[in-house]
Amino acid sequence: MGGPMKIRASIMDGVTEVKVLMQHEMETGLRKDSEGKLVPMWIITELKAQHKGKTVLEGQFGPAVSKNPYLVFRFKGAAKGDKVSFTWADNRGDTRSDEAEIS
Amino acid sequence: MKQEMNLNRRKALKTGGGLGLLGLLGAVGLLGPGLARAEWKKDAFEAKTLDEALAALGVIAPENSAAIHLSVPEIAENGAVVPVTVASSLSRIEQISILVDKNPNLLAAHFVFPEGTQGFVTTRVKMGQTAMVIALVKAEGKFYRVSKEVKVTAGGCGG
Amino acid sequence: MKNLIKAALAIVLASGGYAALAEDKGSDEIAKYREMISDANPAEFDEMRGEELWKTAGGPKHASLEKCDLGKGPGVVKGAYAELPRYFPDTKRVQDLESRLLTCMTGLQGIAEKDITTKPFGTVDHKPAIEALVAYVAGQSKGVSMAVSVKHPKEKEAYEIGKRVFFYRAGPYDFSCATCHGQSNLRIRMQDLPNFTVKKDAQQAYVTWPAYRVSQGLFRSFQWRLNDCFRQQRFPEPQYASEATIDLTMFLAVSANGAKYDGPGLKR
Amino acid sequence: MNAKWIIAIAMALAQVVPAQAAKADAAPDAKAAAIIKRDFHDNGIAKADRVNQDELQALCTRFGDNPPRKDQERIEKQQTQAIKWPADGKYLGDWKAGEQLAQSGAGMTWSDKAGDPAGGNCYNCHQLSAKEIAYGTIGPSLLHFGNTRGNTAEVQRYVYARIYNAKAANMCANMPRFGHMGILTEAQIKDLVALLLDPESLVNKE
Repeated sequence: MGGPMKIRASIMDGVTEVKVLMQHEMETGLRKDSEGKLVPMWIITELKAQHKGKTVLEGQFGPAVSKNPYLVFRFKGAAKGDKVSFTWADNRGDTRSDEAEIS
Repeated sequence: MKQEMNLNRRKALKTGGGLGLLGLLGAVGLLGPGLARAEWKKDAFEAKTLDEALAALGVIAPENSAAIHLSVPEIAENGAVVPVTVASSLSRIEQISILVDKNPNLLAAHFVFPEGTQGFVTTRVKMGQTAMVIALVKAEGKFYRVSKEVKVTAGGCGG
Repeated sequence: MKNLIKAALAIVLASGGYAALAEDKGSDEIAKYREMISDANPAEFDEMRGEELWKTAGGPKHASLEKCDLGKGPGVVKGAYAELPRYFPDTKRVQDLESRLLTCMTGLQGIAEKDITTKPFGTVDHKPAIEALVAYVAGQSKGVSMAVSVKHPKEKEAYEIGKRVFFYRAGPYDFSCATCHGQSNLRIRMQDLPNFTVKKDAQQAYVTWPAYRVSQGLFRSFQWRLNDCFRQQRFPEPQYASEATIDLTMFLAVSANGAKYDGPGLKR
Repeated sequence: MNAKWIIAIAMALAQVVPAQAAKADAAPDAKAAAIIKRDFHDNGIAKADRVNQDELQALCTRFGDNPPRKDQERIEKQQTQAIKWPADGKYLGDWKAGEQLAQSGAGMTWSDKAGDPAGGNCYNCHQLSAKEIAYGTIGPSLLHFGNTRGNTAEVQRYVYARIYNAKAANMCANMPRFGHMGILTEAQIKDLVALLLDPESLVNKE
């Protein structure tokens, strides 16, 4: 299971900005280990952010997203104190969900 | 503020344990309709040329647009982390894709924006060498494209 | 005549200024790049892990590190890093953070020293506890002014020896630390080099280590920073938490006194 | 000169003076040397004995890179005499190979393997070609070096010597002694001479 994310969400003029920092190796599948063997690809492939059961962002990553991926997005319709949840899934079937309160 | 962050950390660590089961459920497709349904765009992510990537993403005749703003550093001190922001004043952005023209696989990330979510995204990508970063935007059914060069430099002593 | 000199001077100044501007463009872009990536620092994950390790019972003695004395009394973590290295009466020597953590981990938790010092630096598959602990303890001094003492004779001596380690030229390249870090406004490739003989530079550099290194995707302790400098200096490897590196750290930390600690940092 | 300047200069001097004054103290010098010899160990090709100083390193360390004139003249003469000149009397190699060497910062670290080709580390410290924007400034800019110096046999010999042993001309220079210390081979040094002097080289062409 993946490690926890850091999620910060803040609202200004009706727009909620969500900043998510994920913990993931994002192994490209192109790197060789010390013995010269290719390290298999291991990446987050899918992402989803939700607010009150409604999806506010969906995304997909390829191997070129940096290790410990970082994402910022903005949506309307939330209020201070609401919660935003964020979930990722990787190509090994692992997944992780965390949530944060909008400040 | 710091206090609060620490509390959140503790909480994140604690709830982490409980997600083991959820993790398993997710793996068999029970997590929720969104993640299980949205197929990873394998063809697009494995595309080796821009034409292949555009075709796999279903992009037709993208136009250049001044309404798309792509923010990248002119020089990246390290190719492992290149910050990319795509923003647009166009109404009803549906999708944003970020590509790097000289990477082995061009497509780095692809985002879908439901109604109410703004046409804005920041993320960080890897670049093997100096190359063009390309943002593809779909708004009201039409495709737009903007690109900028990022110089990836050798850093440090290099030994 | 006077006007002529003035005019000549103006030309010299103008051309010098222009050269400086042209040269700065690259550095400005690097500064912009750093600003763009400064938004989120993965070192926070290491701090989180370190806090958990600090508070969780471990080792053969099943003890946590909450009784570890980092110099401000048992269990006091807040502000401790800003006063390290320092003299510890119980071990009768000057210790930096890594060496003090070793004392606590071996003493309180009963872990064998070689189990910690054989592979003390992280890789993709190996995440040593001591590095996460370094991240946690250092992070708890964020915003605290550096106040490293040289009042104790042993502290003073460590500072003096550290300074000599800094200026010691050896190895196939004839380098000392000062070869790259003893003059102002120089860079290697595009990276500005802090001049540790000037307070402002020393402060800026010291207070942003330890740090998450984006090129390696790993959190790096100060001991790692020194080791990698010695590696590039073409020196042999310094022993982990040895007097040579503790004293060198003392010299650098004292040079940074007065500045607010601002780590763990985020580096290239 | 106004008061502000005087204060600034006084402050700058105050920062320099204690460092120099402390250097004269012999007790910590001896202790520091003993600690360095004890605390550094072998790792791969980087053996512990690398911390043992030769006379040049010891004198430069002891005198803060500003040795007495007498020592300087003696050591520079000794270093000059130790230069091994190419047996074939030729100095100019392949500038393209030289550019590759100049780009590489590899060689002689404990993470390099025995027999791995060493780099010249040139761009780490010098500007060389207009094309490479990531260059260091520890050494002077060498952009258009050949255009300004020419490409005579005499200049070639001078450049060969500077790369082979920069300390022959300036005892406590920052630049490594690439030939003298066995960092680069004769052929590699010739490639670097060509990079600097060949009219077709990147250094001179653009």
